[in-house]
Amino acid sequence: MSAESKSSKPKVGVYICHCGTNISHTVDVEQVREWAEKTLGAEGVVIARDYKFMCSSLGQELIEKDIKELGLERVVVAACSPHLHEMTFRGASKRSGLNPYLTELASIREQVSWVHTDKAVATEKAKAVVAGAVRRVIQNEPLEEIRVPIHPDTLVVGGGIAGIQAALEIANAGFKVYLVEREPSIGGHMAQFDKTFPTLDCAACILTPRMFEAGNHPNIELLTWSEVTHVAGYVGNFTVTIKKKPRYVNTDLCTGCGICVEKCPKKVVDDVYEAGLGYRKVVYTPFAQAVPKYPVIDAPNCTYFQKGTCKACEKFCPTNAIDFTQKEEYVTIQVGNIILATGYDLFDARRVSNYGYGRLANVFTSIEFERMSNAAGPTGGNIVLRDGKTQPKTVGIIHCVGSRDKNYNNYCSSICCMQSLKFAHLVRERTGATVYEFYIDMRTPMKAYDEFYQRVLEEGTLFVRGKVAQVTNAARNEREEGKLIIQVEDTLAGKQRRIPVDMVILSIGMEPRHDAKETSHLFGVGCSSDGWFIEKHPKLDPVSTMTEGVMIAGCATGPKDIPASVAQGAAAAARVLNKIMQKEVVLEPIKASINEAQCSGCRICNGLCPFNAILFHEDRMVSEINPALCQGCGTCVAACPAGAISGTGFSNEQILAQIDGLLMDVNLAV
Amino acid sequence: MPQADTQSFRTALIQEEDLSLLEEVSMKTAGVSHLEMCIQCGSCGGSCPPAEEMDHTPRMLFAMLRAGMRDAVLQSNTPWICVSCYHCVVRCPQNVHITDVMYTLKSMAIRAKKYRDATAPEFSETFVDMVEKYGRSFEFGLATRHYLKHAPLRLVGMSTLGLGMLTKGRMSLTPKRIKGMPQLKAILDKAKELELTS
Amino acid sequence: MSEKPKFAMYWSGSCGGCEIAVLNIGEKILEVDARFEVAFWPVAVDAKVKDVEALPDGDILLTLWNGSIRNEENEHMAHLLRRKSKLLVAFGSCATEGCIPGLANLAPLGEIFETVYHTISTDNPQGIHPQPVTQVPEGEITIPALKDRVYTLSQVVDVDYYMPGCPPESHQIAAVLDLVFQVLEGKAQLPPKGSVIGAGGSTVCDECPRARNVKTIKAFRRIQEVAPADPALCLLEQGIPCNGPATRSGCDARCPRAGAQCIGCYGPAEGVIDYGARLMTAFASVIDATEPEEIERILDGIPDPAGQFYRFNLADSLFKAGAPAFKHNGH
Amino acid sequence: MNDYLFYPGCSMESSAKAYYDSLMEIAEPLGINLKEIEDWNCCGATEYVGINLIPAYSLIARNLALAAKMNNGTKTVVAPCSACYLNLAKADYYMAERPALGEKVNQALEAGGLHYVPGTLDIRHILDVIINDIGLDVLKSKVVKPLKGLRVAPYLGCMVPRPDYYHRWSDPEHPIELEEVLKAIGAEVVDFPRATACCGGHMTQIGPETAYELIRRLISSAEKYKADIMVTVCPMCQMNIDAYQAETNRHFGTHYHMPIVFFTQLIGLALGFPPEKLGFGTEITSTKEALARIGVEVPEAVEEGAPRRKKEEGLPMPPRLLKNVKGKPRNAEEAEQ
Amino acid sequence: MSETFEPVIIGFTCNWCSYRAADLAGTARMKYAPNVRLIRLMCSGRLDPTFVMKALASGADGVLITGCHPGECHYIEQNYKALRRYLLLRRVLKGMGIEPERVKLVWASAAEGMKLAQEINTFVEEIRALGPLGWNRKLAGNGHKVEEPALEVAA
Repeated sequence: MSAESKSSKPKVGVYICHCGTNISHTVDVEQVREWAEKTLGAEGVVIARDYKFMCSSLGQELIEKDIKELGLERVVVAACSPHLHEMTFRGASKRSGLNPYLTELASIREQVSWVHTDKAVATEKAKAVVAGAVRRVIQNEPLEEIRVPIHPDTLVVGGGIAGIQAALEIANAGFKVYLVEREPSIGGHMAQFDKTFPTLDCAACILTPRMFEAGNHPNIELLTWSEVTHVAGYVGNFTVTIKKKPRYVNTDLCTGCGICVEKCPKKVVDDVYEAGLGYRKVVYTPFAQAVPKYPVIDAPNCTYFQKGTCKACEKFCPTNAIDFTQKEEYVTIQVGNIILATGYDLFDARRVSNYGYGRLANVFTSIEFERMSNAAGPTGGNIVLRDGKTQPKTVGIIHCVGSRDKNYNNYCSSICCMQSLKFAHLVRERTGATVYEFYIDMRTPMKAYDEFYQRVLEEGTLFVRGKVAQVTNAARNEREEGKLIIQVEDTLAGKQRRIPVDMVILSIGMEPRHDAKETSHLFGVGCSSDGWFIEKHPKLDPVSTMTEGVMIAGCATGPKDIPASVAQGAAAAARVLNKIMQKEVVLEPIKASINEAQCSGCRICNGLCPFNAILFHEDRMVSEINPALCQGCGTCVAACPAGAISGTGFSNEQILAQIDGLLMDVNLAV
Repeated sequence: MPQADTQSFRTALIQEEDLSLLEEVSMKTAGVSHLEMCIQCGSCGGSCPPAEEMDHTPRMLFAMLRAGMRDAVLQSNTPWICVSCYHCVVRCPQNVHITDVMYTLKSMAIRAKKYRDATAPEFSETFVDMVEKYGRSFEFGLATRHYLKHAPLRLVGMSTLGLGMLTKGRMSLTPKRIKGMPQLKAILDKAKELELTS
Repeated sequence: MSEKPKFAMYWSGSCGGCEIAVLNIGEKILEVDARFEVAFWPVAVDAKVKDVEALPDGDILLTLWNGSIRNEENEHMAHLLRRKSKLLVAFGSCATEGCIPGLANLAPLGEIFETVYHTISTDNPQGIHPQPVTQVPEGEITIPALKDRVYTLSQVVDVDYYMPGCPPESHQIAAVLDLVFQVLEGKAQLPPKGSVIGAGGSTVCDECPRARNVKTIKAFRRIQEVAPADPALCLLEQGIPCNGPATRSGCDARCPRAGAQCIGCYGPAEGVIDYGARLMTAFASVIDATEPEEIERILDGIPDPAGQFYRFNLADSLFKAGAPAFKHNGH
Repeated sequence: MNDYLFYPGCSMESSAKAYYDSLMEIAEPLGINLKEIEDWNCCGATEYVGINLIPAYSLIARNLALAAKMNNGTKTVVAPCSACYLNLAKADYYMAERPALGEKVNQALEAGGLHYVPGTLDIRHILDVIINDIGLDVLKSKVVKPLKGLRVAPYLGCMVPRPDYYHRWSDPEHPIELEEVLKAIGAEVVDFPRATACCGGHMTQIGPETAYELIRRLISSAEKYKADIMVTVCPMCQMNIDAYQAETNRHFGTHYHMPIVFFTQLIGLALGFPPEKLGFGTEITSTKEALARIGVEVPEAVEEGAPRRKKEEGLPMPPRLLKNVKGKPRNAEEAEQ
Repeated sequence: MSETFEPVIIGFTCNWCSYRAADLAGTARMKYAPNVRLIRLMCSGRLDPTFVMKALASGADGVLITGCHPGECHYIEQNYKALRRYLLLRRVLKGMGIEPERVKLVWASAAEGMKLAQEINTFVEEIRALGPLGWNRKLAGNGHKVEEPALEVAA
């Protein structure tokens, strides 16, 4: 008592590709063709042809001609992977008036001729694959592409260089952008840096104009000190809720004069912008060129919020902009596309206890050094030891801290080599100290990078190839007394060395944001086990995600340097712009739908959709699928106990028929 | 040490490369050695407290394993200098079970009779003899037998210490023997048999 | 000598509950008598097989067949009644999907005989072991040999309609008879051949009054372990493996209403190929765990998976039987 | 009372008697009930593995099998000796990681009518038990004579915190456990950078020069940090530093005098047991002078290492990381098929 | 074909990872056993136990289910559903006296062509070791005598 497949037998055409000799050298194409015509005749195959290159225009014309003349209702092309030419042959069918979704591509190259050697066996498998495709295509339904209108506004999450770049590209094209940043100012990590490799131009000098432009752009609405809390909808029509944390400063009145900061009596360590190396007031702007210029009050540390007294800032504010009564508020916006440029966190160097960071005073992290070497930083650009005055005479820079290490992060953080070379240069330039670089492999692949390596070599930096074993203060002799000793195997000299230095800089790697998983769920993008966001295709589609309308850029997808991040920001923007210009998006019609009559409202499916496409109607006690939200994974189809959910493109009928086809030979044997 | 080095490389040049060596060592090592994963970073050689005494740093030894320099590797004193401090193991970025590989190399050197200095191997063997005889280690027997063989002079210097240990009841003149010796013997015999077949 | 259309009902491999269910329709049974000539109904009237054989083919209008095809006699009768009837209805779970007798397909025949005739629970002093053919002084006596496994009616003969349920609900039987009467009066059309009659198109949840929410299951428990189960809340949400979600509606959710989980006697919903598959995929999908160990721990709450998912449907499932049933098959 | 299976190890009956005696004394008050594994055998130290793999692991596994058979309601084995602890833990771990090895070892065990399923037992070091099962609070509560003024260098050595297969220790190189125990009994713990450095192990026997240098590094830095006494958890460490100190001095022409005792001996003192019951006096390098100091005020020591955050001048330091989760769970393909 | 039993295996692949892994194995010309015939689904979450049973009941000797690694599903978390169904399905198969090892779940990312090829080879060998399932022949009941069981017990 099962309704397996329809009885009607539509006319099927089968086309087998030689792919030059790629297929024909291991598959007897002619034999398959003959077999298809004979054996599959009963299945409805009215014509079977083979051709050198089916994908060539001539090959395609062959199909188009048959569709018109023989009135084919289904087409099977046995050639390469559908990921390569599905579109091509669907196009051919379309041109000759056959619904493109009535054409199936059977992969007998990637799955047969290229991976098997025995011709007889390969030919048999090819037959099975073709039989499967034929049985399946008979069950195919004509489908129409789904078109969704695109809202022209865009949300960019993350105000680092990648996010700023993306926002500017779109804004300059004349479309509205909401730029959300959770810190009080945009700028991201780049704003913390002093110089940028390999050109050594000052980060602030090149970043500040961009920040300013973004801050004052008529098409960009800045939402700093804010976080996205909820995302609903789908490509072209997202509804996003954003939490604006209280600044306790009325931005309408504030002029950014900075008197409040000046008068605030309380100083705390600045763990964010100064990377814990410096202090800031409790009411503060992270740095001088901050955009927007308005300060924020750090409530948890504010004396007024703790004890109810002080209010110094309020007293001295010339425009009465201080407002302790502010509460967090939620704004809801409509956007058509989203760009995630949420950036990275830095590896916690304390975890590598043998390098002594946090225990040995004069071990610094790369980000600490960036601040130290920054003229606007805590030491005014002076490179000094933890005591704040002494200049180091010898400095050791250690690469790959927390990277390329199965104990921490397995991947290469890609920027550390160049960053370390930059440090070596700065140290020599500013202190004339002897500098050692400890590296496993020197990785300087991009434009002008290796030249920079050459330059640093030339400057006399001493390179030691070896992963440092430990940094210790346990001296073995007078020479080591009072120094930090870097113990390492010089793998090129083949001996263990103990090198006493005054200062150690750990080139710490990049890590996914600590809350990357939550973010990925919030926006419905994939997240690798490391925690980096997953591209739709690592090579060919690096700024798109599996969720239509959500793009990714910058270090959120993995370690990158500034040029790469900027490029990705621009690329993501281009993607968004092309969607906006299309006015509407076309979605693959692979969707699930529920047959209300058969749905008993058991709600098994309700929790299964990560894209929240399934809603439940309490009144009618049935579930329904929002086709625009549905991504077509088919999980609900497979889960419905009543068989009430069906999926287009990959229906039960199609798959069961394909199974039958693939096993045809087995059953003929019985 | 450089002397030993050139020495070993020369021998390596003469004999042809034995590319099965790396895998052999890996297979003979307890646990999953990850030996093939070594990226030659040197964190082991850097970590090693007695590295100065070694003919080759562990890293270099692994490179030689890859190069199939069987004799050179088995003649190296490196495994015998290893103090089993596990610094290299916890620091290795590739989770190579370095200390265990050293044990493997020792046993291979013993079986192939390639070691240069017999002190260490014979100390181990003496120790094991005691254990196989009594089921417990027997420090007095071990020390005396060992010193008599390898450092008679040192024995004299040590006698005060030995005496001290004895008088303070920290060393006993008679070995302790476990009840289950036959059982232990049966187990070890079977184990040795398996060792050969494996 | 009457022009009344002929009616038949037959009882093969089953418990007989279906016969009772028919009688449960009350006075409507009189209408059956009034409208039909009962040609053959061993439980109700005395008629012999030879009488049926004597009838011209297709002479019986309506035959309700209850019971599975367990032995050669069942098969023989199925073919006979098929030939003699215009409409052959697979009546009840045994006929439609094998039902409890179908569970015999989990074991090899030999084992079944062992259990029935030679285990401690059996009083069989002479160790009698029935044979298809037995020689006795009086001559040779035969009993119908068992088939290799239990078949559903439609697996041996062509079936016009299917009426699920163990047994079919009396009100559904009445409704079906009413339909037949109306057809006889030309007031109604017969449903298309092969349809399921006397049942709904959806599943039990459709008729179940219990409140339900998005499901996340942390543990499966037998109903007796949940004391007391919330009377107003979906049983599955309480971790009780209720087969309702996958079971065809029509019984008016009798068991869930009575506080017991549905065990699935009405079989799969419309168009479903394998009842058990639907049910297990539904259960598995809503398990609230991602770690294999954790999932396994939760699944331990279903001690007898095959029984849980194929209690009624085994003989009609894709596998039709468990591997042991084929053991003696030379495979 | 917490019940444990006890694997003393050979040295506890000889060179480390002091360890054994003191442990036995403090076990009762701390509520540690140790049931010795019947007829246990030597773990093979670091010697047997260097000769024969399967026999070495079979030798260890016999103890595991015996322990698993014992029934005093616990599956936790406690070993005080570092090498024993590591060998037992390692065998248990590798037998699982490398099923081929586990199988062979069990084949060997069968010959003795034994069998061991890796993972059955929980193998732990006595320090781990005292700090995590008993707890510092209980320990503190039992202290009657805090070791105020005694400057101790906590010396954990190698094989307890490393390789740490089960991530039990706060850090493989700079763990805080021993330090905390010593603080709990009122001792003054010096910032000892070589807390987990190597004592030379068996090199004292087979390559004394190598060992002397390692011993020198330890005692010299202990002295540099003005420690009155070193405290260890390992018989081998104690033996090397205590018994070979004289030789080391002779070798380098130095005059170090750095006594070393077992942490259980100091706990014993703090719990009010008389020194003689705790095995004091059996050490070669006398502890008289050091112990005489207990209760005597010691001058403020030099602040080594980091200035803390509070200090306004200079640059701030990051806070110290307490529990270091080193290593990621090994994934399937790493385990051998 | 030859004396050695050549199992027929149906493989289900996820459009985003394992199917691409198969493509990669192809483009890299990696050679693997020809016994597996692949079906492309959008996601392992689409896998309905019905498909597996259908394949086994229709003559396949084993079924290979493949999907993205946990945490890397292109539909975020649907492969976990596949995992749960797979674990339950195996229990049901066991209950029916069918070796659960005939169904295997393997994670393979789009980059793991080599891994997929190896897994296929391993699985083919595992199934070869288990021998034919031949359910289609069982159902066809060919060569089966009805009285046989009764006799065999009597004897």
